[in-house]
Amino acid sequence: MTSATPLLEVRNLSKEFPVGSGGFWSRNSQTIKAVQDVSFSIQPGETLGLVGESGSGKTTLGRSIIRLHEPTSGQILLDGKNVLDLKRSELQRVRRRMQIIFQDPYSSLDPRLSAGNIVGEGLLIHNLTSSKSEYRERVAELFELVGLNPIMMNRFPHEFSGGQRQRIGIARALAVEPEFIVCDEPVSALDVSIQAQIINLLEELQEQLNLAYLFVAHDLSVVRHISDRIAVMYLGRVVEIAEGDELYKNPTHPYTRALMSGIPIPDPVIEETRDRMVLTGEIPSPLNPPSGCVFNPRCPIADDRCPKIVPELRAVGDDHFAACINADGYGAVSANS
Amino acid sequence: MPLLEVKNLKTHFFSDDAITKAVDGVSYNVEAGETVALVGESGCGKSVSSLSVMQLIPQPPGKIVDGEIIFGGQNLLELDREAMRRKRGREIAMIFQEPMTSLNPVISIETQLTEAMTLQLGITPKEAHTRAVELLDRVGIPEPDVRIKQYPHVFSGGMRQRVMVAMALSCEPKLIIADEPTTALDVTIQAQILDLMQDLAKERDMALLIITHNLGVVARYADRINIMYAGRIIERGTCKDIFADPRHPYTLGLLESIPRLDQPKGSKLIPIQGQPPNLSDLPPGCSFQPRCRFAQDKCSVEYPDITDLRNNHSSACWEVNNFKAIVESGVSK
Amino acid sequence: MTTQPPEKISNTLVNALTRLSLGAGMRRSMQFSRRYPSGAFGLVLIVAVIVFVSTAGMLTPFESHRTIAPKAMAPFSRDFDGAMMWLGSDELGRDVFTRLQHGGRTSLVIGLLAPLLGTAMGTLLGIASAYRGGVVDLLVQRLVDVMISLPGIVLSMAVILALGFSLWAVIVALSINGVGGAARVVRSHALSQSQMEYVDAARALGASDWRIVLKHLLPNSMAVSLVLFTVGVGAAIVAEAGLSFLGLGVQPPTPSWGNMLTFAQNSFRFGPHIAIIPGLTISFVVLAINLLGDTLRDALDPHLRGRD
Amino acid sequence: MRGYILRRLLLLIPNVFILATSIFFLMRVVPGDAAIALNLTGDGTILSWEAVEQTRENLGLNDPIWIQYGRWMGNMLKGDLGYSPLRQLNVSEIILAKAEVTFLLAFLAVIWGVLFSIPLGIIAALKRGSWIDQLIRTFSVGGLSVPNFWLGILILLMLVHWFKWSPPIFQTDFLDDPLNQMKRLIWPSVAIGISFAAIATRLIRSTMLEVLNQDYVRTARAKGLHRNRVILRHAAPNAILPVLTLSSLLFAGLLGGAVVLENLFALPGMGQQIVNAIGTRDTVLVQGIVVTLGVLVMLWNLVIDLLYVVVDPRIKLD
Repeated sequence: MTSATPLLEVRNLSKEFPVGSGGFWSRNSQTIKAVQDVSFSIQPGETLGLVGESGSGKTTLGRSIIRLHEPTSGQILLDGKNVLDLKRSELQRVRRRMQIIFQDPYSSLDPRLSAGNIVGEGLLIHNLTSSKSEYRERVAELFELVGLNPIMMNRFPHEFSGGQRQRIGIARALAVEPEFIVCDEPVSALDVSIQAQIINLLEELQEQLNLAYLFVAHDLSVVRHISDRIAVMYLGRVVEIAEGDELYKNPTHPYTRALMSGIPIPDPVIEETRDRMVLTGEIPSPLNPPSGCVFNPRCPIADDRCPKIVPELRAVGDDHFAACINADGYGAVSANS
Repeated sequence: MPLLEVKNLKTHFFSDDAITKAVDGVSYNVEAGETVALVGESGCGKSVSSLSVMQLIPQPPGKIVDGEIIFGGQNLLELDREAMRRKRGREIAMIFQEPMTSLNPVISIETQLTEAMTLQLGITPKEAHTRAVELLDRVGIPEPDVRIKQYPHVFSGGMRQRVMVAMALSCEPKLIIADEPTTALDVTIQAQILDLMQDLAKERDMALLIITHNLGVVARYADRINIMYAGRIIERGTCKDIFADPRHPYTLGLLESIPRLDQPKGSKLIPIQGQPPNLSDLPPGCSFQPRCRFAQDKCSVEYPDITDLRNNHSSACWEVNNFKAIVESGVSK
Repeated sequence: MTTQPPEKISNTLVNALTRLSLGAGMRRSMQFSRRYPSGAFGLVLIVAVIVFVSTAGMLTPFESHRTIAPKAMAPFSRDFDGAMMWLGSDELGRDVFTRLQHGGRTSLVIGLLAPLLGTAMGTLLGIASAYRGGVVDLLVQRLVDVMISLPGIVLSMAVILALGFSLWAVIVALSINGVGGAARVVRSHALSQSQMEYVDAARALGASDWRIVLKHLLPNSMAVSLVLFTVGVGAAIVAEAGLSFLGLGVQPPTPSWGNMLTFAQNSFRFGPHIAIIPGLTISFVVLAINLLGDTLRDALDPHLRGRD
Repeated sequence: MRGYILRRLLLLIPNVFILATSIFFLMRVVPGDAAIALNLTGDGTILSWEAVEQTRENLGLNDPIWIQYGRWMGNMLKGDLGYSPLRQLNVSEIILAKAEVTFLLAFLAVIWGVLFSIPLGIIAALKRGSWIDQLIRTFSVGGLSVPNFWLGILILLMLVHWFKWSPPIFQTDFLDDPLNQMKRLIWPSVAIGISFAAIATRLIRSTMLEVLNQDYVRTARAKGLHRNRVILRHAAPNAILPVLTLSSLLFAGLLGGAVVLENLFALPGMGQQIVNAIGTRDTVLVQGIVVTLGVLVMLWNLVIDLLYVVVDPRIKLD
């Protein structure tokens, strides 16, 4: 990939969750392999989009990176240093550099704290301000930064609308001056007309503060709008990763193609002429994923090798990787059918 | 004569402190066999207006205070309770948003699927069973004769929505109202369900009224569109007209503010400022006026009537006729 | 002079009067009582009871444990000296009204202290169990399982037997009743809270475990604990009465509402008022507390709000 | 299913163990012991300290506490709850003879509670806001506030004093003469059950209101089903289910009610026994009764969980 050391590099990250009570006498303890062997990197100021349907592991991946979940194996390198090796005190310092914005504007704000105290919590934890007045000033600045009136500092979360709450969540993350933010479906709980406000805000902040984003979402249209590069996840694995335009123009993995074709474009003229590819079947349970390529039971171009081989991500174009053994021959196969 | 004609419908919700005008003078119609969309953001009254057709709004606090709902030449609001009950499911069926909660968890799929058929069509349970298995097969549920015995919790969201589609079809209604039928589903499953519904509607010559906030879904599946804002329809027309030539600032705002798959990174989104109004405390004049880029003095005084342009394309904006000119001149508040 | 519609004038008048005569605090309590009439009713009853027990010794010339009249005199009869006994005399010829006032003090002290102790212990156990998880959780859970599998009154009996029959023994015994239930409820509440994204956000900011527990989980569990406490007050008053009724609670000569009922089972031999008056008092007080508790739950628990 | 029951029974072992251990050591704190009680003269003075010491030695009360503990726990594994020197009977025998009444009282209380609460709760929800609803809600708040033993006293007062009713003499087994037994148990169990009925009524009313707002009820109405079918077939079963959980949460409390009411109605159950045992410091009997009550509650909870498996298709074993 390009340029010098990336800001963040994820290497072979896996996360498994045990399922069931786990107590003694509970038989057949299983694990959900939520994230399996995922690698990618993010440059300073860059946005990597992470798209996938439910059960794809995209949220788990985002949370594992900032260590809200403890990854099962793999490495997370921040400026070349593995975050997973850090001691508790060192982790504290790294926490400042990586933050998260959540999907649900309701459960992500403590209902018993005022908006000002929510935003200021990071300042207190990391002793970033030296006096009460400086603290208030800084909180007011953060309010203005995300487009909220500082007068509203003393109000409580329930007095704000969904969009405003999302702004409070963004201000909270920005308080500790991070370089990298995991945006976990930040607009999917919002109304159509409010989504654009938050997307624009995120873009402006990125430019102003040179932030790097991992933008996790299920809506490929939103991801495409905001991301430089896009990774597509399916059942815990990254199946394709490429620069946004490249991915849109040359989707190589059959799942990526199906995902794109499933998203209608708000233009009836374009819709009339679009190629459609509707998948059959359901997304399998991550408890019991198919063998070999996880996509093979739903794949229109699967052959008898697919249930046996776990495909590696490999280059299929300029900075474009796909995990499909039939990726090269895809054009030919789909032309035949 | 249209299959369904809603005229000046007003459904209000009454509480101690306020009246919420969820639907406040809505008119639209659905012709036999066509697909019509009712589009709007959450809380704009689109669901209430469709539930009003079925008379399924919780009463109290809700009440249909005015208007007519003419279905097959009959005003549904004048029917007694028993007559209205016989219309439900038999002539108008409904599919809801949440497949996970729309099926009764303690009743088998078989019972839930056959009970309406035995009641509304007067067929024997055995016939109903046979038909139910056929229906499940038609909506794409594998091994229907086995799965019909199961309970909803073992079905995935997509499968449950297929069951809901089968249920809606079971009495061969003339109209199916689908209230956000795929919002809760994954993208690849969404496409399956919507395609299925469209195929079935064509196959059986049923009309489809889709309620959605997703303009993409509308562009792909609808013949005609009604756009709602704050309890009223603010623009309507054929799908192509609305997308190619929006004549209301709200419609334009929606189209400009949604990210599109076919647009590259960096393309500008123009958000609609502010937020949707509280339906129990609407602003004076046009409800959209406080958020409107082009609002004038007149807008905060009087609500504009919905005006026909051509080809049944109409809009409720004072500047319908020279809308384009205003947009181009870029007048903003 | 401009003319105004009459209702507008009267409204303005009423508003002005309210503002002048009632003041802000009063207005807020008016709002409260309009919104939660049953809660307000409960509150008024509770205040009345507190006034009633705190005037013990002031309203009557009698002492609570002295025989001053023949046994089981009906209400409104007179004692040996001709003084009026509003509620009559009991099975030993003592003034029922006076005993009701003094007994109320005992019952209310127990009714407040026992659940205070119990809820506090339960809350701490519950939060520790939810947040620490692992072995702590497993141990607390087992203990709670055992506690709530015993009838409270039987557990109290055993504890009182072990501690000796004193007022404090009764309070401790009754406080233990509430621990198991409170621990379980607070644990599940704290568990659901700790899965909320705001806790994740605090962790992502680098907040310590202590900070999360003290600043986030505890404040968010207080509402639950408060409701548990109110429920506990009613339960403790009833449980004290039950224990005393069996002769295992507050020991004579100290009066309590419960031990006033000890001989009530034979009261059909004497007079029904000996059984009816203390029982009715207990029922009313518990009713008042339950009404207030319900209101608190409605007001504090957003999930139940609007459902009545 | 059988494996599941077995596993659940195994899971009871640690709970019973903790319960038995706690109560054993709690009872060691009790001042005074059976040896003193056995050597009292008629006027309450101690016969002689030598005799007390001799009795202690005979009863094994002088052994180290761990030996006593080990002995008691060991016996319990064999189903033997110890020996009551005061009564000169095995505790297990006493309990076996007395458990039936206590359990039946609590069980009947559940039955009355369920029978009352289902119709009342459903009607209150359907007629929400009406005077019927108000009446039912008043009943449920009131029923919660009236202590069960006082209710028992009132019932006794009315029956005996005003209606000249006399309870049938209790001397038969339930199976021998269920009718006689029922006559004896009906009033005390009603007094115990009122509080359960009150809580269950509230629960059913609120779940019913919730269920009526559920999507699946709307689906049922959208199909054009009759109102009665919507309510009885689609809504009510979902609203009634939580009462099962309630009965397992409150069963211990109902047993507690039985313990008190037995004393009021002079019924020979474990309640009478424990009050007597406490009066005479018969700690072995207290231990035995406490453990038995705990086990009864745990078994009841198991039964309720199994019942859930039968009535709620969502619940699978494991």
